[in-house]
Order: sequence, then C-alpha cells, then structure tokens
Amino acid sequence: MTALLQVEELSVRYGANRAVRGVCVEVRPREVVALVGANGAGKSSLLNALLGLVPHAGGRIQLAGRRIDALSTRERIAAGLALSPEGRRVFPELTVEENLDLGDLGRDLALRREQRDGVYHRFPRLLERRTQLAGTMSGGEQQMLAIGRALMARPRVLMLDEPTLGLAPVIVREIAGFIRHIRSAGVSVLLAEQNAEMALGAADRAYVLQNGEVVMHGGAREMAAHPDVRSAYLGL
Amino acid sequence: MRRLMAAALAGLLAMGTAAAQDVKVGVLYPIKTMLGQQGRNGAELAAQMINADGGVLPGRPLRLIVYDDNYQPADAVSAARRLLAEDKVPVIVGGINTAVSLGITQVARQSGAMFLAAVTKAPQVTEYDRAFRFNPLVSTDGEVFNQYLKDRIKPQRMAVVVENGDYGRSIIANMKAAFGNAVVATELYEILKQTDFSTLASRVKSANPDVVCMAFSAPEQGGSLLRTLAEAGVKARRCILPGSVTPALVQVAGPAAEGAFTLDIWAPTMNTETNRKFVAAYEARYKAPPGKVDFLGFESMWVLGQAIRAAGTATDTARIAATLRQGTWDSPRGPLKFPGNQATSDKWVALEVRDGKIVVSD
Amino acid sequence: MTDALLQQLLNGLSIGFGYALIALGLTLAFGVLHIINFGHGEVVMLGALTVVMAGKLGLPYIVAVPLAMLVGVLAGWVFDALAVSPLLGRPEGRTDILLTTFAMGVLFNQAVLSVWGPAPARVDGLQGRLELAGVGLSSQRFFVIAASIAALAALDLLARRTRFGVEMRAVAQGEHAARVVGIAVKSVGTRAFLLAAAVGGLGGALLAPITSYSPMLGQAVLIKAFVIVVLGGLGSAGGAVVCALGVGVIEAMLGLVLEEGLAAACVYSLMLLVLLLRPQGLAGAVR
Amino acid sequence: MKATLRDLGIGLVLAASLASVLTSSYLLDVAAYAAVLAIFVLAVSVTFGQLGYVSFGHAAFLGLGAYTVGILVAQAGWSYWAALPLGLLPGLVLGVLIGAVSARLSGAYFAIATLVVAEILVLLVVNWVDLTRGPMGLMVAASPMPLSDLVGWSPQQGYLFAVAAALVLAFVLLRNLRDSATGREWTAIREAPALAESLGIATARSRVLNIAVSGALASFAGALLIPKVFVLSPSLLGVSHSATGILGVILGGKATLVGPMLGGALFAIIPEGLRFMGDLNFAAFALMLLVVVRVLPGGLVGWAATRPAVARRLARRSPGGMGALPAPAPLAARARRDGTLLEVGAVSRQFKGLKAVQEVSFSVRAGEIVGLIGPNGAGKTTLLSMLSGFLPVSAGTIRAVGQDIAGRPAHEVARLGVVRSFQQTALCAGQTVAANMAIASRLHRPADLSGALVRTPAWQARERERMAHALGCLDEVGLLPRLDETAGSLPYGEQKLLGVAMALAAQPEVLLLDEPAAGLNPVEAARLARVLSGLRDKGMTLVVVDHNLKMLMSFVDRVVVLHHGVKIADGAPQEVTRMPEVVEAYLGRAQAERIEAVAA
Repeated sequence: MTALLQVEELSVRYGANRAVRGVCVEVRPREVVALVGANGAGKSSLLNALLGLVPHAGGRIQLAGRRIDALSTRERIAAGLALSPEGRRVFPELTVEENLDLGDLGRDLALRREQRDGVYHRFPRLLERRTQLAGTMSGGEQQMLAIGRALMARPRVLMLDEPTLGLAPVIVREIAGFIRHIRSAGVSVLLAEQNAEMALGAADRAYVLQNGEVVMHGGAREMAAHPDVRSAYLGL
Repeated sequence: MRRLMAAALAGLLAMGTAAAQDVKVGVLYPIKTMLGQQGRNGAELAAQMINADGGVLPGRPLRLIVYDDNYQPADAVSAARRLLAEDKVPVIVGGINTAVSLGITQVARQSGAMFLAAVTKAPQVTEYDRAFRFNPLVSTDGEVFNQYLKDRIKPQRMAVVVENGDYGRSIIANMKAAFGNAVVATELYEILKQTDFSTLASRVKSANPDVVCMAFSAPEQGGSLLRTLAEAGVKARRCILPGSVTPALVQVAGPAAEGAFTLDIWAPTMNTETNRKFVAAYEARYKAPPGKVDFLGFESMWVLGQAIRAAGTATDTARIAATLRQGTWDSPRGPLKFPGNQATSDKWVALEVRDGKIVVSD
Repeated sequence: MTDALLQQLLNGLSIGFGYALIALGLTLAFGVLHIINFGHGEVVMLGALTVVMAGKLGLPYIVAVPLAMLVGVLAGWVFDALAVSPLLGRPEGRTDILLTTFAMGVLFNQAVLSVWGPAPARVDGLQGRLELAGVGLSSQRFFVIAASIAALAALDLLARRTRFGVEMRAVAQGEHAARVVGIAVKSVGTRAFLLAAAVGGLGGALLAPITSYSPMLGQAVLIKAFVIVVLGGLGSAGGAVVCALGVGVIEAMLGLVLEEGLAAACVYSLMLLVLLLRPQGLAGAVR
Repeated sequence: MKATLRDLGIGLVLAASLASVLTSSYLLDVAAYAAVLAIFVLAVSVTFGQLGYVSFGHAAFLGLGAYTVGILVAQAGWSYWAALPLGLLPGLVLGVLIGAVSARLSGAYFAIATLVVAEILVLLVVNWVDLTRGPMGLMVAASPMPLSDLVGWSPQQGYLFAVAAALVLAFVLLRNLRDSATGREWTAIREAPALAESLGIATARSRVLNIAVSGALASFAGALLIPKVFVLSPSLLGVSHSATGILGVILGGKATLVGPMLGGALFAIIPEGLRFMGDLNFAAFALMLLVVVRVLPGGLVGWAATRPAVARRLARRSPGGMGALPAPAPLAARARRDGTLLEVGAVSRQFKGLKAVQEVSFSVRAGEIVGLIGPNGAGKTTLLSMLSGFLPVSAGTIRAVGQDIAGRPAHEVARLGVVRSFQQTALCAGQTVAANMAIASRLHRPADLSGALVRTPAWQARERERMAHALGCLDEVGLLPRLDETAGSLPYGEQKLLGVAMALAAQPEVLLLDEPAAGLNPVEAARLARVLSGLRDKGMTLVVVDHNLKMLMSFVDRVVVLHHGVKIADGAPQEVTRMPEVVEAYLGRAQAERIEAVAA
C-alpha cells in the first residue's frame, strides 16, 4: 500500500537547537499512526513542521504523492492536512460556529454548512453551544471544538497534538472513540500523545521519538508489548 | 589636477580669512514653527540688506548663526551657551516665548553678552542692562488700545476671549479695569491643545455682546475661533489685540476675519522709507507679505546693525548697549528709542481686515 | 436652556465622533497586532493635509475625503513596511515598535514641515447650516456625525460578516491558532494596520474643517485618543467609540458651566475616576 | 558591602574628574543635561524595564519635582541646595498615589494614569499663576554648590559634579536593589503576576513600591534640572519629556540599567551634536533612532550583550553579587502537626449567576494527601483558587492552619503556609531556572530593603541560605542539572516540575497542586508520584487535582469528587471509584475496572 503522507529526513531547528533530526514517517490511507515520546522529544515540532508553522531545515514532505514542503500553511491545508494543536487553541471570543467556519478555507457556503452539520453530528455538544463563546466552555468541549475546526478543512490526514491533555477519563474515551470513527470514515490520523496507553490503544502503527529522532517504529500492538516501550513510556 | 587643488586651497583660505572678519551674531528661534521661521526670515533679510550696504564695520559683514530653541528653556540654554562659548558671538537675537527668553537672559548675563529679545513681551527681560525688548509690554498695549476702544468703538457689552495663561489673564484684568461692567463675558481657551471652539462660541453668543475682543498666538486657533463664532451666529464686532492680525490668520479664518480690527505698532502699509524697502525686499525674497513677527525679527537685527556701526565695536557689548540706549534708530515703524531698554515709537496704526486684506483703517 | 443643552449635545457629538475615528485607528492596531502606534497622530494630520491640498487644487471637499483615506493607507503602508512589520517577529519587537513608530511619525511631520512649511490652513468643508427645532448645526458638523456613523457601521459589518473581518478577530485572539487554521497572519496584520490608517486619515479629513489644519494637529489630538482607547478597554472598538462620544459630550456640557481650563481638568479627573471604578475599562458594557 | 563602597568611590572620582576636565560652559551644560536625563530615564526604566509598566506621563514626576523645589527656592526663599533633597518627596508621594490607583490593574492603565496626571498637573501649573507664574515660566536662581569654589570649580563645574554624583549613587543603589529580593519580586510580577502572588509576594504593594521609587528618582531628576534651565515652564510636564523617558529606555535597552543611562544621555547629546543641521536636526535624530532600533534589536546595550565576547564576560559574572552558588540544602522535614489542617465549610462560588462551586465541604488532616477529581468544568480549579486566596468565596468558610483564610489575599494565604501550583505552566519564562528558584525563595527569609541597598554582610549571608534552600527544592524534583537553562525553553513536563519545585521553595504546609501530571508520560508521572509521597513523609499536607488516575490513586489517602460544582463523593480511592455516579460522570465504565485494579 502506498503512503498517503510520506515524510523523509525531516529536520527542524530552533536557533542552534535541533528539535527534529532526519525523521522519516509515513501515514497510509485509513490508518491511525501514533507518535510516542517523552517531553521534548520533538512530537509537536514534527506536527508543526508538517503544517508549515515552523520552518523545516531539511527533508521532503509528500501528501498523496505531491511535494508540499514548499507550500504555505494555507496551501497545505487545502492539500489535505489539518491540525488540532496542542493546548486546543480555540478562539476564545468567537462563537463556536465562527470557530468552526474559520477551519473551512473554501468559499462554498453550502458545502461549509454540510461540513458543519457533519461536525455537529459527531459532537452534539457543539451543536448545543453553537452560539456560545468558545472561551466559556470546559476543557473537553474546547478540545472537541479544536478537532471539529480541523475537520472543517476536510482533511485527508488529521493531526492531533495532545488531544487528551488535562481531560477527564470520560472525555479521553470519547476522543479515542472519535479517532476510530474518523478512520472508518476514511480519514487518516497522525496522533501525538503523552498518554501512550491511549495512543497505542487507538493506533494501528506507532513511531517512538527520542531527542528528535525516530528510535523505533512498528505496529501499535507490537510496540505496546515491546519491553523498552513498556518500561520507558507505559510505566509498566 | 594640481591647479585644481591649488585653486580649492586658495578658496578655502579665502573663506577662512573672510570668516575671521565676519561679525558673528547668534540667532535663536523655534525654527521649526511658523513664528520661529518668520523671526528668522526677518533677521536674515535684515542681515542681507545690511551686508549689501557694506556691513556693520568697515569691510566686515554680519554673519548669522541660527539655532533652534524649540520653545524649550533647556534647548535654548544649551544653544545660547554654545553660541557664547563655542561660536564666540557677542550678541544673541531672538526669543519668542517668555520662558525661553528668560533662560537666554540668564545665560547672557552670566557671560556679559548682549540679548535682543525680538518678540517676547516678558517684563523681566530688561532687568539685565544689556538685554533689550522690541515688542511692547501687555500693559503698554492695553493703555493705547483701551483708549482707542473708548474713543472710537464705544463698546457697551464686551466679551473677552483669550488664551489661558499669564498673557490672557493680564488682558482680562486690564479690560475689566478699563471697562468695568461693560465686560459681560470672559473666556479662556487652552493654547495649542484646544481644537473645538463651539462650546466657547455658544457661551459668547448667550452673553449677547456688541464687541468680542480676542487674543491668540497660534493663527490656526485664532482662525478656528473666528470661524466658529461666525458659525454660531455671533454678530458682534471682532476686535483683536495687538500682534495677532497676520496674513496667516486671514488665510485660516477666511471670510470670518472680515471686519476684524486691531491696533498695532507696525503695519506693512506704514509709510516710511525703511518700511517700503523692507516690505519690497521681503516680498521679493519670500514671495509673501511680511507679518508682525517677520517685522520684529527684521527690526531687531536692523537696529543691531546700526548700533554696532555707531559704537564702532562688535565685541564690547557694554559699549554697544550704552550706545543703543542713548540713540535714536531707524526702523520700518519710524524713529525708535530705548528708554529702560524697551523699544518705543510714537506711532500706532489702526488696522482692519477688508476683502481678505489687512489695510490701515481711516 | 434646553436649546443650549441640545446644541451642546450636538456639538459634543460631532467632536466625539471625530475622536472616535482617531481612537479607533489606535485601538484597531492594538487589538489585532498588539502594538501601540505612536505615529498615528501624523496619519491623522496627513488626512487633514490632503483635504487642504485638494482644496487648493479645486477639488470639492466631498471628493477629498476618500482621497484622505487613500493617503492614510499610503502613509500606513510606509509605516508598516519600515517601522512595524520588520519588528513584529522580534522578541522585544512590540516594545521597539513604540520607538520606531514614534520616529516614523517625527519623520513624516518633519517632511511635511519642510515641504509645506509650518503655516496652518483653513479647510472649508461643507457650507451652510441646518436648523432643527431651534437648534442649529453647521452642515460640516452634521456631515462629521453622519460620515462617522456610516464608517463605524461599515467597520462593524466588515468585522462581523466578511472573511477578512473574522480572520482579523481570530488573529487578535490567538496568533498561533490563526496560523493553525491557515490564516496568513502577517498579511491580515498588515491589512488591519492599513485599515487603521485609513480610518485615521478619515478622522483627520473630517475634523480639519472644524479645527483648521496645522502640522501640529496630530500631536494635539493624540493624547486624548490614547486616554480614550485605554478607558474604552484596550483593543475594544465598541468601548473606544462609546468612550470617545462620552468625552466629547461631557467636555461640551462641562464647557457650559465651567471655564475651559477647569472643564479640561474635570474631564481628566473623571477619567481617573473611571479608572478607579471600572478598571477593566468600559469594554464590558459594550461587547 | 565592600563592593558597593568601591563602586561608589570609583563613580565619585569619575564624576569629579569629569567636572574638572571640562571647562567650556557649553560642554559643561551638555554634560550636566546628559546626566540629568540619564537619571530620569533610569527612573523610567525602574517601572518600564523591571516592572514592565510603560509610562506615558513620567514627565509628571519630573515636572512636579522641579516645580516643588523651584517654588521653595523662588517663592519661599530657600537655598537651592537645601531644597534639592526634598525633590525626592513629591515624586515618592505621587508614585504611591498613582501606584495605589493603578497597581491592581494592568500596565496600560498605569500608562494612562500617569498621562492623565501629567495633563492635570499642566493645567494646574498653567492656571495657578500666583504660585507657578503660569506659562510665562518660573525663574529660579540656584546658588553655586557649597564648597565648589574650594576646589576651584566654577558654578557650572560644581553643578556637573553634583549631577554626576547623583547619577552614580542612583545607579549603584538601583543595581543593588535589582539584585535583591525586592528586584526579584518585580521580575516575578512582570513575567508572571499570579505566580508571584502564589509565592507570597504582595504584588500590589510591591508595585506601589516600584512606582514610588521610580517617581522619587524622576522627581529628583526634575529638581536637578533647575540650575541647567533657569526657568521652569509647563513644557517640563509635557509629552516630549515623557517620550524621552520611554524612548531612552528602549534605545539603551530595557533589560539593563546601563542601557537606560546611556539612552538618556544620548537624548541630550545627539540633538546637540546635530545642531549644525538646523531645522533638520530633529528629523536626523528620528532617522538615527529608527535605524539603530532596526539594526540593533534590544537597544544599544541589549544588542551589545548578545555579542559573543560580551556575553562570555557577562556569563562569568554571578547573579546578585553572590559569588558561586551555594550547595543545595536538603529539604528539611518539618514537625508534623496533628488534627485537621484544612477545613472547607459549605463553600460556594458564582460567576455572573453561573454556580461554579456549590456548598462544598470537606476537611484535610495533617499529613494527608487528598485527590480532587471530577469532569472538566466541574469546579476543581475554582475550588483550588478559593483555597489559595486567588478567588473570593461567594459563601462559606475556609479554615487553614487554624486561621480563617476566606477573603484573604493570595500572598497572605501563601505566607500562612497554603501554597498552590498552576494548571497552565506559570513561571518566569525569560529567566533561568536558578533565577526562578531565587524568586520562589521569597518566603524562606524576609526581604530586607535597607540591607539590600548597601549589601550588608548579614544580608549576603541570608541570600546564601535562601539560595541553598531553593536549590534543595529544585533537587527534590530532579531538575538540578537544568539550573542554567532558560525556564521557558524547558519541555512542558519539566516546566510543570519546576512549578512544583517553586511552590516547595515557598515552604508550604499545605500544598495545592493543579494537574501536576498533565503532559507527563506515565514514567514521568510515576516519578512525580514518588516525589509527592516523599513530601508527605517530610510533614507536608497535599491536595492534588489531576486526571491521571493511575498515578493519583497510587499515593492519595482519600479522594473528593466534584461534579457540576457539587461534591458527589468523598472517601477512600477504592470506594469512590466504585460509586455508580462517579463512574457515570467521570470514569466511564471500562476505565473504572482498570483503575480499581491499580488502586488495589
């Protein structure tokens, strides 16, 4: 099977500091891929570089066979990438609906409406709160909004950065459930997650990052069973 | 190439010797403002005319060194010290606002230099015996002007509108002393900061005066004031205190200035030989008619030239000062004397704005 | 007496709307880019100068007003290119921008001084006078009110209904989040800055016939605009407008009973009082 | 102390030689003006650089000082040199007033408060003609400095020496202040005000102190200006001086004290140097400012400090004149108290009608670790904020360490021994880890303002103890190796650990932790759990909010569960996780079984 998202030898640099060093990652169609690693291993930097939020210092990024590493963030989103960022980052003083609409880059209002209805269908809580200011919602609801906003761009690969950070177990379960659903709807997911247990439970394959480098990768089940992963990331 | 360099060198040497012969005079105005530019224009024109006439001392022309006083005492004091300590000038001419003039007076006093205060009306300047003031004091203005009003205008209900400060407040006190109950309204506005005069105009209108007396130093404020009074429907005669009826005011006020009158020590149309020469030269050089500050800038430099000539020295400031105090000098406004270091002439002219021009009335 | 009150209300409103437009330019730049533009007063001055120049060329005032907005945009573009955009990415950039915008303002002011000189000038504006129930208002003041309302309504519509408006608000609330959803943050910032400059130019053009043009015009209005912006709640457009109208009307009303110096002191004391009682500014009242 | 005296001595010798070398009255004038502006800009940098408050109206202080002393001399017949020291007072008083009005608010309000006060003072000076001579200006005759003729100095030379000496004194004292507990308080308030409050720093009072110091110095600069200008005019209070204050700080670099001094002096020197340009001098100055700031980010000194050579020299200097850092002092066990340490009685909190917390009651015994859990938005953080004094209660009582703390400000609650950490990372991101810990040690030893100003030996000894304690706390969470790194550059999890260490340094008896494990992977979380249980062994009492139940259940004694602001359960972990309403609202079914397994 050919890769949908193919990352080759990607590097990211902050000043003299190399946050990501020659990382190769691939995400295939209808696949959930987890990035596992300690704090500061480079997971967020990698996702941000894929979307062009931080300049990458080298490497190639291909989406559906097309080079996207020279494109602007906007063009990458149009090409089929979308991110729900770390810390949720919703627009606190815009309404839920305005937040969602910002996720859609297209100009077709009917299509936007349809897409919005899809998001509301997935997250009925957002429909209840559609005219509420995003900043007044609870952490779990904001996380749903951040994911919904990313979905509005109709991504082929949805990137989730720490989607369960600071969330209650019920919501964590809900998000894990969402990830399974969205895969079955044909969207691939690239998931960076501190909660390795949840990540490996939801993913098909996983990459382990350490100091900005991929040190291990393989099927999620095998990884969860690997003694190094168990001791270093699962605390078992 | 060598010839060229030799020529350049010779030129430089010539300039050096010429510079040594120049009589240097320091000029301090807030040169980035309109009034400051006018003062400088007047001074430079006077120097040009004096030098065309052969300079002040045999073979020695005037050379002006002009610095910016920025209306700030701090800048003025530095500039005055630089003029006296580095440029070695014996005389400083200029100064518009009081605070700056007082600062220059102090610096001049410390080093025994002479100061010709061209525009300020500050009384304290002449406490130093080598400092001379060219503009009349507010009290002098008042005496002459109030008499004129009483004789010719006979106001029944007067409104007085002046800028907030010593100048304005002393005018109000003056007017109240002279006219008593006939002063039915007094209004102060903030200098430079006030941009809207509609409230003030409403108040003037409700006082129902037959004469509105006004004083201002910024023509944009004066113009707005006149225009807002007209807009509010105030029909009273516009009387403006000495010094403020200028081409700039007429330009800003437009038709609203029509009929405004004043009394002043000088007018561009005054019929003296020097005034005709001054106005003609001014218009030739600056393509515009001179205003009051142009005149004062010119007069102070023009008189200084005569005093240096008469004293026969450009360095002995005590002698120049004594000479200036004793003599009678030629000015566009006629013969000028300096009793108590205050420039004094006999003549006052009544002016009026007619068809957008400042003309001598009757 | 009620006539006089009504008259002052109208006078105060006309000046208040002028303040509002000037304050709005400041608050827009602050809200979206989080910068304080110390040179904004000069943009206002250039707007006024444009109307003066247009008058000299024989253009009618009504044509000169949009021209002034255009000049505002041009000036804003120079400001942005030299004094704002290059510094935004720097760690202490927003502090440095205080200095660079101040310096740009001085340069603009000095350029105007050396080309057109320091002399003030009259702007004729709209002629005539409207009488309504015993209260008179010059056409120009009426025009200031009407044009300001129109401009404010247009801005409100822009912020709420257009893609650019929503993007502008998004950038204001979270730059990183805006980048995540693909908003070209830099370009939105620049466009917001130009919009602020256009509003400033408009303010200058509208006020010039009332205040007369002078190269010092910008500095005279800027202090009050700053105070209004903060009192209104930094970055809050609605707060700035309400506050500007309040200051204009209160000034006019106090002017009826107090002499000007005292009235001004009263207005400033009132401002301190508002700071004490409503530290969050007036923004909460007018979301 | 020795170093302080040495620096003062060197400075005074420099001032005296400068005054002796210059003879031209013009150069003396410019030099004195440069020194006065240096003092003024230094004063502005106290609020701007150290507290992060921009002032649009610092000329208010300058003018007030000048007019106060000027009126004493001109109207009351005082000698200038006798009146000069009084120049500090009006600025101090005005600073306290403005500070009291605006210190609780954000910096923007301070900027406008000073601007408005300056405008009011202008109106006052212009209208109170009898006292101030209004816009005409107040002439003030300053006599020559006493004793200056003994060394053969002209009045101007004596004046220059006085101004330069004042600059030296101001610089040395401000430097000592900056490197003391007080200066660190200001840093904390600038970078993380809530954190500062949680560490026992009375932020409002500290801000007032800062503004008063700045105001006093600025007003003194105004008094020093008198012999230079002869005449006081309302323009002293005007925008141009206020602008000089801000711009001088930016030009020099606001992170330092040398920068503002340099910037201020340049604002006197460069315009004089450009006099030959006539009416273009101002434009030329503006152009220079623009170019300098574009080319040298961080101002002249800020830029210089980033040059490799300078940076290396700076790095060799230790912070706070302390010499090498002391060895970490291990966190001492404290005497264990008995009985109930924290008693929450029917506490409620409403936001605009929304009931975030409703009549929650529970108590915590000394030495207990209580977990506080519940869905997002259940009111856990609100409750924690009330316990730590960050939010007032709408109703109910909170007793801690035997005292009623509901309604007390956070810094007082912290001083009583109830210290919190924050859900979002809260630290001084621009400072090193060591500096953060020094800030956090605020409560370990009392701040001593006068001792700090001259750096007495006793003060230095206390500083070493303080640092040793702080480093011990850092060691406790295992971050000692990160000492010299910038706090903001640490990974998220380590930032949270640093937050815990900082809360520890504040010497809590009751430690309230808000999601300390969020963002930690299971291994890191397990390590944190060990640290926290260790704290209990040293006599600390903990309340921990977290969603990482596996970690939480491994060391808590008891769990309190909130849902929609109401307490729905309170008991041992095993019991609570079995309660149907907890499972329903919070855990979800499958999860509950796994947690039980862990807890058992």
